[in-house]
Order: sequence, then C-alpha cells, then structure tokens
Amino acid sequence: MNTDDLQLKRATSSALLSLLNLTALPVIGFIGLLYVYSKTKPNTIDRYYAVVGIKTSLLAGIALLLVTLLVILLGGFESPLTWVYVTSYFVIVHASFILFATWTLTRSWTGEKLKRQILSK
Amino acid sequence: MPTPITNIEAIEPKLLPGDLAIWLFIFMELLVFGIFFIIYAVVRIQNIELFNHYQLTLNRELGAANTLLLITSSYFVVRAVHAIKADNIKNCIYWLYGALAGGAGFLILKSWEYVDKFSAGINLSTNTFYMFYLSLTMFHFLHVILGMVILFAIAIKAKRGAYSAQNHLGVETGASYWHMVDLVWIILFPLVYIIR
Amino acid sequence: MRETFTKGMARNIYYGGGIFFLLVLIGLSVDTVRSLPKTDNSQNLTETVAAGKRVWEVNNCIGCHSLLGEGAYFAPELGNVYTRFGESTENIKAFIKYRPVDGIPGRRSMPQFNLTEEELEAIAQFLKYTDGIKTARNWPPNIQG
Amino acid sequence: MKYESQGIAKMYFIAAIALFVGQILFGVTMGLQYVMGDFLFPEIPFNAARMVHTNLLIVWLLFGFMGSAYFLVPEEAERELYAPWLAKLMFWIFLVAGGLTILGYLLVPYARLAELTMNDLLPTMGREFLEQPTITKIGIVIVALAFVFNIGMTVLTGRKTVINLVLLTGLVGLAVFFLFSFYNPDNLVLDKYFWWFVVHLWVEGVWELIMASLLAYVLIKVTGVDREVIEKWLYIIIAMALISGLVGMGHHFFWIGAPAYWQWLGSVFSALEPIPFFMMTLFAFSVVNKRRRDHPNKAAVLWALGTAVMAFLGAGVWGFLHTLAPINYYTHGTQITAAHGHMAFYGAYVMVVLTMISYSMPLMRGKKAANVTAQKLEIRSFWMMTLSMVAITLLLTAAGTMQVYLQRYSAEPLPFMIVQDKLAIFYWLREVAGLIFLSGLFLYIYSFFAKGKEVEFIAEQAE
Repeated sequence: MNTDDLQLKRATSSALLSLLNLTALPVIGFIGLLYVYSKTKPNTIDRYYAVVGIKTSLLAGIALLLVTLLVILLGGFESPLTWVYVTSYFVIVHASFILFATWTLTRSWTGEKLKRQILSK
Repeated sequence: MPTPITNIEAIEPKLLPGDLAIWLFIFMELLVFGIFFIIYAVVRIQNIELFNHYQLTLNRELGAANTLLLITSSYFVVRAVHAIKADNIKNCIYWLYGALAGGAGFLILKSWEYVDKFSAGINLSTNTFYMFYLSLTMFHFLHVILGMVILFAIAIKAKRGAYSAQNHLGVETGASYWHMVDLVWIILFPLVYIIR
Repeated sequence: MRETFTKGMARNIYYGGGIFFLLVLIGLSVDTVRSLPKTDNSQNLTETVAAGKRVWEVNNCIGCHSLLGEGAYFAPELGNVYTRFGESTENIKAFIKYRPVDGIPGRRSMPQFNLTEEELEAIAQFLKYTDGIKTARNWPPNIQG
Repeated sequence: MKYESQGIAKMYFIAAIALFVGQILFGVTMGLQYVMGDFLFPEIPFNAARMVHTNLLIVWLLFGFMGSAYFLVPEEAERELYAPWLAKLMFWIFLVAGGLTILGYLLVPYARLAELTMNDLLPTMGREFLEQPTITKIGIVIVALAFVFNIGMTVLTGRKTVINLVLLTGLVGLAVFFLFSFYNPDNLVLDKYFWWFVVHLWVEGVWELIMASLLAYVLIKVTGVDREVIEKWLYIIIAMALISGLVGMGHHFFWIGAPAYWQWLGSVFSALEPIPFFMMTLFAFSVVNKRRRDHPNKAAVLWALGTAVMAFLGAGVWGFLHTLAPINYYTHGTQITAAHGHMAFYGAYVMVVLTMISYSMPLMRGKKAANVTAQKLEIRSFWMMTLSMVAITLLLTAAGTMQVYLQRYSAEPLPFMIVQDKLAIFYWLREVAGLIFLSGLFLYIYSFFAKGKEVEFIAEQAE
C-alpha cells in the first residue's frame, strides 16, 4: 500500500472510530482514536480526521455525560421534570453527534476535508 | 502451500477472503448472536439454580459429537478452498460434499435431540432455560441449513465450471459463511451445555 | 481492480436473508398460535364477549382509548378497567350509560353512544374478558393503566 | 420526462397533497381537542377526527407511492406504462372511494356507518388504522391489484432494473399483507397478533423497500452517481430492513398475551432496526459527497437528504428509545409512542413522497427544475415543516416522559386524566408547532404557483 492509501485508510478509521465511540463501543472507540492519532504526522489528512474524531468525542463526552449528570444532580433524581429534560436533551444531542460523525465518515471516504457546499449555489 | 506468482491474489493486497458484502452480513449475524449470548449470560446469573438444574437434562455427548462434526466439515471447506486455488475443481467438489455430509450429520443428531425433548413435552414456553436452549440452538440449526444450501449451490456452480484458481471468490465467500456457522456453535455449545 | 463487493452477493443476501427470516417468523407464529390458549383467556370467550368485541369495534372505542396499550392515547387504558372499576361490570355499564350528550364544558368527555342494555352487558363482559388475558409481567404496570 | 404515460403521476400527486392538507387540518383539530376537550364536541368527537387524520395519511401516502411508481417505473423500464387508462380509472375509483369513506366517518356515527356498509357480513371495522368499512377494504384490494398488475406488466416487459424490481417487491408485499386486515377473530390476542401483520409489515417492512427504492432513484437522478454503486447500497439496506424488521415485529408482542420469548426476540431484533435507517443516511450522505453534478433542482436534493436524516431520527432513534422490553414496559401506549409515530411517518414516508414530488413535478410541467423563487419558497417550507415536526416530537417526548413518571413509575401513580391535565403545557406548545407545520404546508403548496427567474443551466460537469 502506498502512503496515500494508508493515510486514507487511517482517516476513515478515525471517522469510523469516532462514530463507534458514540454508538456501540464507547471509550474503546476513543482509545482506538488515540492510537490512530499516535500514528499520524502533522498536516496530513489522517491527522486532520483523528483530531476531528478526538474533538467530537471529547465534546460529546462533556455534552452528553457531564451535562446530563449535572442536570440530574441539580434537578434531583425524584423530579419528573428532570427526566423530561434529560430524555429530550440526551436523545436530540446524541442523535446530532451521531449525524455529525456520519457526515464526517462519508467525507473521510472522499479523502478531503470536512467543508463542502451541500447544495449548489 | 506454494503460491503461483501468476495468481492475482498474490499481488493485490487482501484484507478479507470472500465478498465484502458477506462480511457485512456475517458481522450482523455475529452481532445478533453476540447480543443473545450476553442476554443468556445475564439471565443465567439471575436464575443460576434453574439453569444449572435443567442444563443437566441436555445430552452433552450428542453436543460434543456435533462439535466434532462441524469442526471437521469446516476443515473440509478449507480444503475445498485450497483445491480450487490449485485449480482442482474435482477435489473442490468432493471436499464440499464432505462438508455437506458433516452438516447433514449435525442436522440428524440435532433433530434426534429435539425429538427427544419434544416428546418429553418440552417447548419454548416450558421455562426460561428451555426457552433459551431451544431458541438459540434452533436459530443456529436454521443457520446450518442455510449454510448447507449455500455450500450446495457452490458445489453445483463449481461442477458447471464457474470457479477456477483465478476466480474463486464465490467459494471463499461460502466458506467464510460456513466458518461463521461453525464458530457460533463452538461458542454456543459450551455456553448452553457445559459452563456451570 | 478485483471486485470485492459484488452486487450479486448483495442481492443474494437480500433474498436469502429475507426468506430466512420470513420462515423464522412463520415458525414462531405457529408456535405462538399454538401456545396462546395458555394466556389468551379463551376459556372465558363466550358469545356475549364476542358480541362485546363487535360493540367495541363498531363504536370505534380504539379511536380514543388504548386496549393493552394499543390505540389512541386520548383516553384511559381499558385493558385493566375491570380491575380499576372494582371488578364490577355494573360500574362499567353505568359509566358508559350516563355520559352527558353534550359533553363537559372545557373538558374531554366520552360521547353518549346510546347503547342498548344488551350491548352494555356485552361490552362490559368483553372488557372483563380482556382484563383476564395473562399479559407478560402482568402489564399494565399498575391499576392506573 | 421521457415517456408520456409518466405524466399520470401528476394527478396522483395533486390528490396526495390535497389529502395531506386534510390530514394536517384534522391533526391540528385533534391537537386542540387535547387541551380543549369540548372543542367541536359532539359534532366531531376525537375518535372521528383521529380516524380521518390517520386514514387520510395512509390514503395520501398510497396515492404518493402510486404516483411515484407511475413516474419512475416507465422511465426505468424504458417503455410506456402497460395500461395508462387503467391507471387513470383506478385513480378516480380510489379517490371517490376514499372520499366517500372519509365523509362517512364525519357525517354519520361510526356505528351507523358499520350498519350501512353491512359490517356484520364480514366484520373488519373498528381496529386502529383499519377502520375502513369492509367494502372500502375490498375496494383497496381491487385498486392495489390493478395497480400492481399495471406496474408489474410494465416492469416485466421492459428493462428490469434493481430499483424497479425492489419497488415491485415492496408493492406486491403491500398488497399481500393488507389481506390480513380481513382476518378478525373474536379472540382479542389472536386479533392483535395478526393485526400487526398488516401494520408492522407495512411500515417496518415492505414500505421500507418502497422508500429505499424511491430514494435510490432520486439520488441517481440528482447526483449522477454510478447506478452500480447505488444498487449495491439499495440491496444491503433492504436486506438489513428485512433481517431486522421481520422478527423485530416481536416488539409489538410484548404485552398482548403472546409467549414470553417475544420479549427477547423482539428486543434484540428491533434493536437492530435502526441499522437500515442509519445505512440510508450513510448512503445519502455518501452519494451526495460523490456527486458528479450539481443538479439545478436544489429542493429535491434537500428533500432527499432530509428524508434520510429524518427517517433515521424518527424511525431509528425514536424507535430505539422505547423498543427494549424493560423500557417499553413503562412507555407502551403513552405519548412516547405518539412522538415516535409522528416523526417516523413524517421522516420516512411523508418526506420520501415529497422528495419524489419535488423531483418529478417540474419535469412533468416541462422544466428541469422549478424557478429560483419557487425553490427558495419550497426550501423554506421544508424547514418550517421539518423543524416544527422536530418540535412536535420533542414536546410529545417530554409529555410522554412526564406521563410515564407520574402514571406508571412513581410510588403513587396518578390516574390517567389527572396526568393529562398536568401535561397541558406540552400539548399547547405542540399545537403551536402544529400550526407552524400547517403554514409550512400552505407555503409548500404556494411554491408551486410562485413565479420567478428560471434556473440557469450549468452544463453537466464531469468530476
């Protein structure tokens, strides 16, 4: 495999791992991401996607776990409103992260960076 | 195994044998079985005595014999893949028939076991253990049938000369599926029949 | 390049997987139908209950209520209404019978269906029979449905 | 538009949109009845409004599917429709039968309608979504058979593409599984069990095949991505839909008196049901990324992407939310189900029909894409409808969570009606979102008549 293929492969694995970290394999996916990151060099497409993946995972961790936990602690375990808030919040934020990671994955398949005009001008 | 240099496979990088689509499918299958095994383990811990008690009613000798049958047939399938890679269509077909015979033996032994259980009035709703025992093994049983259908289809296609050393993707694909069926049983057998 | 993901294989998985799981579903359905008598309370399925089911249907009760959790969620669950109404078919009948024709100002109200005595008895018996169905974990979770 | 008979789709689509408006009007009425219980009582009681709401949905989606098939199949099969006159005839039969049935729901009490249509001969009425009089059901079967025959003959005597064949399988399945609606035993458990053979095997089975093939067709057209690639995706997606969906039906058998093993089978397989929807999202994103041209019909591209995303959210995420038996024990038959139902139907089936309409309507009106102003308005209506549907779903989820807690989970469960009063605020907000949805729909219709600058054609660019 030449370097470009290898880079592309690492880029897609990063995107895939960040998606898995959000869904089936939390934490394990993140460890995988760190491993892929350690293999990459600066200013390459695989480094770019590894960083995107790590940032997404960290942000998701804060937004989903920390915020949810705080809401439960502040709102109280026995209050129905806490659960109303937590359920709606968690589902919509989690789904948004998954959708973002999915978009990232399909972008990484093309070997380009994230930004792209979806609808023509 | 001597690999002829002319073989395209030797030049192209290859991650998985067989068609990628079947691997998606195999992954899905393993996911389903995996989830069921985890659920089984959890429910077992919750009902440890019930499970231990009824586990003893299962026929372990038959189970062991079936394990041997499947492992042997898996080996035959490996031989079939090697045969086709060496362009030996005739041997490939023989090995596939051998694998089919192993599968058929499995089905016969398993049916015997089922008849024995059913005649004792056991069904899916008898108790939690039998529910798991029957649904897991029957689900696997159906997979063996499906795997045999696939192997048989490959054997017929091979007979018609559809495969060769250059073009053996179909054989590898079928073989991958059969190994999956075998693997699931190798996990299922100790899990349901033995571990206490 | 060597084809590693063929359309033919994807198609075979679709047909094979579809037929396989359809057969599994049929097999499970046969088993379910055969083992239903243990839970479906069919020993109490009298002529009156059957007539009650018709009354239930032709008045479109499912359009507001849920029955064993299925239906609309506008009005209370009726799978356990017999228990909730103190195990009395008379209470059920009285409730249906005395619904105000013009509703209750500002509130949800059940329409007045002008059922005959016979129909009232039938629907009450139907709800009693439904309450007797042995659902898993004795669903609904509590008396409020 | 390459074939003349494709134009038949237009009348189907117009009827579909008209009925869609009716559906939403009744939806808004019901939303108000949730908080003002005496609204229109006793003239249009809630049950009648709901029947109209759900039945119109089914009928207009069927119109949409049929219209889509009439547009798509001739082009894919590369021949005119087998019998265009039959398609036109069936349109009027279906429209009149559907219209009469809806009027029947509204003008006479339901019990009287049952009497008038001689329900006693073959009782099939009064079950959720299958409220149609038996005679209407027979009419639906006739229309469906004529339709499948027409489409089937076109496909079989023309070019057989994967999209055509998958669509045909879906449509045949739709017709076949509807036959279960004629089976109505006295035994309630049996009745419920086989009732799902219509409802579940439609919306979580064969309709997914229809949806995936329509989406694949539009994506081929607007992105110019290689057919071979799209067909592989299509096969894998529908394979996953059937593999997870068929036994996944078990999630409906948890609490109706069916054997206990359904708790396990239903939970495991239905937990996999988001996979096909997720793959649809992945598929849509991926082909839009790989697109070889920028299609002038931006609105259609947006609808296609929106379908993939919203179907995943509504059917996948909101389905998964309450599909596992231990959770469903508490959430079954609450507003959580209503939340899931709304977004799943909108995201998967409403949006895929609107995608087809968005793509094909300009073609049938002799243009490649609607004019700039019209597209702008259509895109605005997309966001209005989609975002208000997200709001409706979130508000119903919130209401459902509260309901589960107060009525099912807390140590001292409260009666249903008391809990409903406590949810009023969510229902009011839902009503507001519903009204925004309705305005979005009106804007959508207006966009067809808007005049403006025609889209400039950029020559199709190669990669």
